[in-house]
Amino acid sequence: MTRRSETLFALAGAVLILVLAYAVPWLRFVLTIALAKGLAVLGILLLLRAGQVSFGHALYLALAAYTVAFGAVLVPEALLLLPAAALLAGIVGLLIGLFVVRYREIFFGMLNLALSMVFYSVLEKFYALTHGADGIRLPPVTVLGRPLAGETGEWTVLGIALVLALACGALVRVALASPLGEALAGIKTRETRLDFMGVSPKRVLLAAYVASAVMAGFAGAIIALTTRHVTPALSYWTTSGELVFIAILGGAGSVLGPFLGAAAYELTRVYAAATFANAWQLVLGLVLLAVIVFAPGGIWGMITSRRRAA
Amino acid sequence: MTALLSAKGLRLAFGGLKAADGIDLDVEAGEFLAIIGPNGAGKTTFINMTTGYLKPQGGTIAFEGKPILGLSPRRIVGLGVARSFQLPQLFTEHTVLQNVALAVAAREGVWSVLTPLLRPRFRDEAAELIARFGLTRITDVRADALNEGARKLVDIAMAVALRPRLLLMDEPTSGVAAAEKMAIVETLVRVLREAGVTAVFVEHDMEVVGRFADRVAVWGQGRIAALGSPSRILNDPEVQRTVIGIAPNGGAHAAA
Amino acid sequence: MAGTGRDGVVTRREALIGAGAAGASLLMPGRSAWAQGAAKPAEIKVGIATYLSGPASVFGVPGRQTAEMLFDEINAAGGIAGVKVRPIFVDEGPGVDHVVGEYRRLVQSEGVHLIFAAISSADCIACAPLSDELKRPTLLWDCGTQRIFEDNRYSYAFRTQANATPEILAALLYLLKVKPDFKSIAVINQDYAWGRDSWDIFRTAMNTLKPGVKVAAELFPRFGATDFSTEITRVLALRPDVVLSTSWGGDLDALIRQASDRKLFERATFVMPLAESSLQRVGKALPAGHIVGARGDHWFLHPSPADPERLKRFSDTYKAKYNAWPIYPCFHMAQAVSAMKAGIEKAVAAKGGGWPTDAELASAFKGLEFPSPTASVRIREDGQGLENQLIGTTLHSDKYPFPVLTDMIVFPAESVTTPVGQKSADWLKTLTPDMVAKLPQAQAFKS
Amino acid sequence: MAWLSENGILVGLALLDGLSYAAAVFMVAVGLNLVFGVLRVLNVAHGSLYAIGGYAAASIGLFAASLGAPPWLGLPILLAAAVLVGVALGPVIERLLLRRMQDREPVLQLLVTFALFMILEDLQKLVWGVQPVVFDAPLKWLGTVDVPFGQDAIPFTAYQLYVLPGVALATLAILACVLRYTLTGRMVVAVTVDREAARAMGIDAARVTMLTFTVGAALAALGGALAAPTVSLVPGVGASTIVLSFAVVATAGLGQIEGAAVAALLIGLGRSFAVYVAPEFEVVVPYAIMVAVLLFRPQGLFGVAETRRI
Repeated sequence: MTRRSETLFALAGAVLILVLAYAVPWLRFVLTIALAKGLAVLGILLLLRAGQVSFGHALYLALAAYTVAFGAVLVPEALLLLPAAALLAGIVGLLIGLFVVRYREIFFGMLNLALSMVFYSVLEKFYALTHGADGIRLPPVTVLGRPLAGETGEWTVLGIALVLALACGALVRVALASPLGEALAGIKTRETRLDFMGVSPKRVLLAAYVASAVMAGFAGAIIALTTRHVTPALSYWTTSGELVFIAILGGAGSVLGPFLGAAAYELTRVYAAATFANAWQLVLGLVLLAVIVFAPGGIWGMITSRRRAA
Repeated sequence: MTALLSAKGLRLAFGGLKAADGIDLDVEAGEFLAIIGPNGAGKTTFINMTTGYLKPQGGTIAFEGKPILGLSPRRIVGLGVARSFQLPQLFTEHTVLQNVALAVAAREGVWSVLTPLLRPRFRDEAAELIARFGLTRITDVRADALNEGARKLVDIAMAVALRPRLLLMDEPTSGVAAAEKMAIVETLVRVLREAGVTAVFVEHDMEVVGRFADRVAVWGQGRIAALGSPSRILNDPEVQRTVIGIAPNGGAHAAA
Repeated sequence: MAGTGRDGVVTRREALIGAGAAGASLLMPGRSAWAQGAAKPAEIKVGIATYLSGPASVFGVPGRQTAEMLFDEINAAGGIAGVKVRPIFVDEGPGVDHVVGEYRRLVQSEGVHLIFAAISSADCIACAPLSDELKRPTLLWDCGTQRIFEDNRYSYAFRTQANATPEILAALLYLLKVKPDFKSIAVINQDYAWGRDSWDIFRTAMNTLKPGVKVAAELFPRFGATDFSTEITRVLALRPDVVLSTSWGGDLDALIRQASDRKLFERATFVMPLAESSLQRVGKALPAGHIVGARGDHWFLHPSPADPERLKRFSDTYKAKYNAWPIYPCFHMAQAVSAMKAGIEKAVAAKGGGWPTDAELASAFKGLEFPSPTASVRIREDGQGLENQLIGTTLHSDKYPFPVLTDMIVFPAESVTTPVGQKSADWLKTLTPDMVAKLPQAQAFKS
Repeated sequence: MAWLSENGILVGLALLDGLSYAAAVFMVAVGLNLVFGVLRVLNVAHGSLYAIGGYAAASIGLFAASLGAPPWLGLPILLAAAVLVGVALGPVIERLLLRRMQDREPVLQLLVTFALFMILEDLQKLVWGVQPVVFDAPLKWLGTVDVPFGQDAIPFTAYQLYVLPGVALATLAILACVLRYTLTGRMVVAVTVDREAARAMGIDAARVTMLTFTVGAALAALGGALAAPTVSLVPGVGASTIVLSFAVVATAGLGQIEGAAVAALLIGLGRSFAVYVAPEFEVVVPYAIMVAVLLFRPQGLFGVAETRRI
């Protein structure tokens, strides 16, 4: 698919989100969460390009969400909290990245999982500070000095999420076609060759890893601003699994995939939960299975193959 | 004048097998040096040690007078030593153009994220290089769809794109159809001569060796058994018995 | 989700149609809060957040079953103020962000009139502010944390049961009464907020009422742990007089069985404020003589119910329908349903038969007193419910294949609940030992 | 001195607990590792098989007991139930799902098992409900053993002290012997080491895969069945088991049977000492051990470093 049609598709999607959010008020919340998760999955997509799967990116999600929750006590300004949370996620991503980029495949995935589970335990352990599984409620937050609350607040967060999604999507789109992005894809197929071309695959992967941590950080901050309540469950391994699930559901072929996947995932879950409250997991599992077996390119793959056929 | 590449007393054993047992070799700037010998003699090991993939247990290697022993492959490439592979190492999900362009980009530094890999400068240089190797018609073919001969050439083109001063090639013509072989080697030599690249290549085809090598080194059990001009070496009865004997008609080498 | 076209691939059009059909029911606009008022609804829709997946579904599913049973009963009797009721269940299993989303959907799409939320304290803490934001009356039906009404004030959220403070304090008072001379205690709690919070309450009150008790070990095995042999070995070696565990569900079952297998019950008196919910499952693996609570005055063999017929009907119907005696989440659900009924009827009466707005309904819950299966519960002005607490000692009887309770004490709600405007942590430090002397008489098991 | 002697005995007690815990962990992890070696898929649904094995064993055991079966029959029933689950589910899952996915990307294969996990998790809930299930006849029948502790004696169940470690040791020994000395076992090893080469040598890789997966499934079920007498089976028991087994497998080195034993031992003993020394870190122990091992041995304890072929 050409760059132009992808751009058009993205803009059409953004308009659709706004229309839906206007027409169906309760969807504002769901769509904001979907956009946030899409942002985090965009980072997963970067790592998937290198053939690596992280089962621990919920760590950055939770880290940023807690940063917002704790930071809001000191500085209740969302436009400062958001970049601060993402920055912190990036810094921690750099430190952890220096360690994990030495590993590949299952070891890479498992180390990420282990570290996120350690963080989960820490959140539970420092219970006097974090209230453990009960989580903490965000204090009132402002945007440009105005309180972030009520319907205006919901629109504001949705708007921020949408702008971030478009910006990060465009940036990742450009970066993937750049030498660095193509070298990243080279890690998947022939990592050693990169070394023999004078390029350090570890550093290339580290760059992608830090970027993915930053995007997961944005996602976590938006989730915190939307749900207004953060719990350690954000860093549990199933949350990380969910991100990978969304990546495959949406399709790894385009930066639109994560957002399509996240929207489909959230809506399927809400719909399944509303229809089969005690078997929604089963429905999600069947959907995932069907996508993998019949449409390995994910939703994005379905759309493009249809276009090609037409 | 010092040699471009100078190896002294290289030793490396895998268990009981001595892959390098005191190798001394100087490669002069501008020459084409062929390495021949039976399988298991340690020819590829020499390339692997020179390019930093294997670390010798003893000895020294210097490139342009600077010791390179213990440096990573990445650092050695940075100094101007590139290599190609016996089994082509291509980015299988990329096209030929992207593969070569990525090598061009690697030379220039890959740390730009806002401009595409196939920016005009990289694309033109890669396309030109591909044309010189006579591969223009497969420019946009994905690397995993190529035949062995084409893969081999793309593999070498990627090494050449790094603009090395020394190029080490591991069996550049194995797998290439016999009918095309000479033409391809002609191209290769022309390209390398134009670029002023010194070359060391492992080769089993004595016709290729005879036609293109300035010097020939014969490997045997981790040592250099003989070293000299092609005419002298290829006519040496001992070499004929041990090396050429097991590579009849040049090319398809029997199992050792 | 969508039909499959040729080649087994979902075509775009089909996918869109499928998604559209699937989405249609969800895209229905919700009932807006202000447009509603005098008009009597066709039915009263109640959103109920409960655990339908994960370990806490051992409470969530009985809660759901009770709701279904009682909603049917109400409808069979003509509904509330002539209007039928319909429950809409949502699963707490996926976590807070899911529940918060579902809360909005229930209000803005389903247009529910009331919400029952939730079992998890985290979900309650997140939903209570939403109730004010979306102005929908919300009954907190089962969560334990005392923080909700001590840290904040809400106009639309009410709790139809007690909270952790009275539930744990009652167990401690009972222990002080029946085993006043214990010297040391060990705790084995689940490693999450409830396990930590409940130990904090217990320890604070214990240090006030009986200073100098030695805490032999504080063990917090992982939530969902299945193997407690290390913890049990340690406690066996330390020989404390009392072992406290506020664990529940599979964790508590496993702990009781493993402690029983290794004779720990013979060496120490166990205090288990939530064990009423495990009695029927662990059966006589749990020996006689240990202290058991039920998070309220719930027990299907309650010694002094206000309305014995009501309790018997509730317990027998549940038993006949689901083949088990009701456990505390069933009672908590019954209280929420009863509060809903009483609240709506009060609001309708206040309007002289007209239908109340959301705000009018919410204000009806303030100060509401409604019957529970065993007694009655009053909602204080801060929204907190005042519920009695029943604690007893296990006894093996031939009539039941599991331990029953004897020497039961029913603690009056006012005596064990933190007063309005005070924080539990502070209030517990003001307790005086004479409160143990003033406890009501224990009542024995009557077969 | 008195402190030392008393604590010396405590260490002994911790050893006993750690050993039985390690045995339980090993039973789950060994099957996972075996399957990983041959299929190169980290089977997330392994946890579900564990849960189903436990539930099935408990159901069959309780049913047999209701028919008046003597308590000594409990142990054989556990074994039989495990084999039944393995034979019933293993080949079906392998043939219907995993075989179709063989040539797909590893992440897709992993997600297929994740989808399966979600489906089985709900199915298990629909079949066995949410109330904890237990079958402790074998444990009761075997009784307790008093371990001296100073003047005191600490009762341990014979089941925990003898049966769990015994079965684990037997499993280890049988697996090691089969893999080393039988033709089938060697074929399994050959496929583990190099699938293509094994195929070239004429080994029926498809059959080996099916066989291995069935054995792996039976081992998972056996792990669950052995847990049924002590553990209360509840929804979610599979999920917490699988993360722990992942940690064991990564620590062990992929495909390494002996490695799984050593890693399980490390984690079991580590956990039980943590309960004595620093109970608040008990939860983090498996991950800490895994990170520490991978720091010094990137391929796991017994993993063979794969030389990148060039």
